[in-house]
Amino acid sequence: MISLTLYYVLMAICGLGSVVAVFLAIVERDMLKAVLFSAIQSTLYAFLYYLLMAPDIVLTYIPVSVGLYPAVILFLIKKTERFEDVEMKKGVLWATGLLSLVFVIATAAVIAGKGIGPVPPPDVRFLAGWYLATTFNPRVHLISAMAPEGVTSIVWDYRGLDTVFETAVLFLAIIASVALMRGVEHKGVYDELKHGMTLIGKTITKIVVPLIIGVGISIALHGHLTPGGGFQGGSALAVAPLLVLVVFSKYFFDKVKFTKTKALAIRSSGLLGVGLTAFAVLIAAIFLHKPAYILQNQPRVGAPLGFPWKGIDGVLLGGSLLSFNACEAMAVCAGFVILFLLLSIPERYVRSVVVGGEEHEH
Amino acid sequence: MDPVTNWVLVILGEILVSIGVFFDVVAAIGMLRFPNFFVRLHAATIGAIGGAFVPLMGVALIAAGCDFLGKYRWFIAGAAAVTGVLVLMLAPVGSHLLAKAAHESRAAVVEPKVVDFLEEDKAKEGGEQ
Amino acid sequence: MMSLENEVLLFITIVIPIFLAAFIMYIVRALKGPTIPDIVLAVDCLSYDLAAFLALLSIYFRSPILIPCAIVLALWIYALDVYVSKYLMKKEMGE
Amino acid sequence: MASRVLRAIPLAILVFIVYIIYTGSATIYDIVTGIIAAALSSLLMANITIEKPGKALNPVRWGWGIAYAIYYFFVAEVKAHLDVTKRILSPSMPIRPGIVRVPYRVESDYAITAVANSITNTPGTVVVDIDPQKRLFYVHWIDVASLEPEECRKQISEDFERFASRVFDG
Repeated sequence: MISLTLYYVLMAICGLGSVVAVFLAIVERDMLKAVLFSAIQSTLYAFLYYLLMAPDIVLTYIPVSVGLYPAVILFLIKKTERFEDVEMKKGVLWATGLLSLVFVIATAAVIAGKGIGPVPPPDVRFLAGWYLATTFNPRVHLISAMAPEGVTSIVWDYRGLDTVFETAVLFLAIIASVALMRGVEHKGVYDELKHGMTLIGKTITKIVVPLIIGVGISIALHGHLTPGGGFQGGSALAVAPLLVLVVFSKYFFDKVKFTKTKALAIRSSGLLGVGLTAFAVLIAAIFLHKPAYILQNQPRVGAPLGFPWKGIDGVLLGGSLLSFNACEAMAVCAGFVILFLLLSIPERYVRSVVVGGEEHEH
Repeated sequence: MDPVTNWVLVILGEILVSIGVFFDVVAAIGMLRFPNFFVRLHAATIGAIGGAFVPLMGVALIAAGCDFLGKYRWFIAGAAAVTGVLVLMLAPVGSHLLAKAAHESRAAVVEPKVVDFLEEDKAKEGGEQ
Repeated sequence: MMSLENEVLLFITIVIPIFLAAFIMYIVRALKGPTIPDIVLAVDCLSYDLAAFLALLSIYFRSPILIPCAIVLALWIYALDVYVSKYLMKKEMGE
Repeated sequence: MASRVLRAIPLAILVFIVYIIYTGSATIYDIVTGIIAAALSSLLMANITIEKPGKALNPVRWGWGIAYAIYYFFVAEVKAHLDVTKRILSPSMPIRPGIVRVPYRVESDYAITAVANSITNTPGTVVVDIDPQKRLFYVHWIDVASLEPEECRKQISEDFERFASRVFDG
């Protein structure tokens, strides 16, 4: 069968390419080159996930590892040193290369020899079967999420509680960075000639940014129907302000009066939305004197209330999933904007504020 | 839609994809053969326009004609077309910004060259200041 | 006469190895460098090539839901271009 | 505020079309969310993106835009692609690269960008830098045929400028 062979050839090429890229990234002294090698590895991995039919993972992986991760590292390298002081010894380098080669060959041999047994194990299959049977199934309405997109349903409905906590952790990290940079306010006057990139870059960014916002909202609001969802849509949305930040410069945000405080307000209202959606059915039930659960989406046994799952012309709404996705997209996008606004403050200025403050206390 | 329209769309799309694949290979060969970064930019342009925009439009046409995909085929067609248009708009800006940065920071040298007026004009401005 | 479905699938099967050849050549250029703009340019081409490839594969696998990956890839690779050129050009990333 | 809404209209139409095409379906849900997305993004960006809303809705300009696209895709691109392909595949690789000055005469930002992107998107020429004061593009040309700025303009960008000024200028 030609297609299966092709499939394996594609996966093998991606795997090999990414191993070489990772090796080069580790031994490279120039940090900028190392970042780029890791971007190559990420691109190949994204393709690998695509071949494994995991579009949700691709949609999360690309923004994080091709977009945000290199951006954060580049912002940080700019503030520190680009070249590593210590050069790796020739012997260590060869040993690393040889070891990774041996590892790749050994793993390939084990897999080719059916060394990892029957995959996937039977009980995982049962779980998958359960999710597939119940994620969208009007006949068993009392245990179904009523949305056709499996990943979003599992994340926000079947295991909603830990997702809420994960979201909280991500935003605590952002709160920590805001707290760390408290008092560091930098404003400048935007100068069209001096700041930012060339005229061509600026004009195209002007046109592309609204389109990106449209596409990002589409990904977020169709998260219960097609791959995507709150995080994916939010991180696609975050490209827009990031492009503006890099192409137009930070001072452009000062000119249009978009401040960190506004981003914080958007993020907080997104977070509040997630919280409210989690409690919405419960709050309604209290007023109607009926039993209900936290994070309830559809009616359950003994808890008759639930979100609507069908629109006017029969289109699926996914109940609380839609609201969760929209709010999470807002929160994720604004969170990234805050992070990059903080990172883009000139290093000299930050140092003068932070170090100066400490000296003052002593 | 009737089968004839489907066939026409699919054949048109396949022609575009074939052209795209041809230029993609040409661009890849160019990326390997050309001597320096600035000349490779031209190979990259072929890769982005001939090798990505044209086949994406072809995929959009093929998908629009593939009725075995069901109503979701418009999803493929639409997303492929939007991606193609975005590539058409973004790829040149990407190469322009990269070229400017490479020239300004001297990360890549313009060698071999017949002439470099940008370098000369910059040197002149530097002398005047 | 051949059915439409078989014809499309056959065509894609023939095209995929050619895409793959270009794909491998781009990877070689990306890993070889030598300068930083070269690597970025090769990653660019690799991703645009990949975007077209992903769109084609989503027809081949008959799963339309796989397609949004292509657009996200194209957008973020442009962002990578912009970051790197900003890094090379300016003193501060926010400037 | 009124001018902002007025400016937002063409942008909102554009975003809405892209939204619907990208989504690939047009149920009531898609149309409602599409209108919300279009309104949000266009109101946010209107003052930055659009200067004169009347210009964007002028059918004559759209006609010229379509003519530009036809000329560009079926004449300019084909010629340039075949030329560079020949250079790549021929064993001796006949290239004479260099950076030349190309003056431009179009006025608005969008026209300049359209011309620059057209130049970059045709293989064989890449805009390396732009000097808005001297009104010059610095173009990396794979086969430098002339060092005279006016002669370069005639060979590289004159046709693009003729269309771009009719679409975007005035």
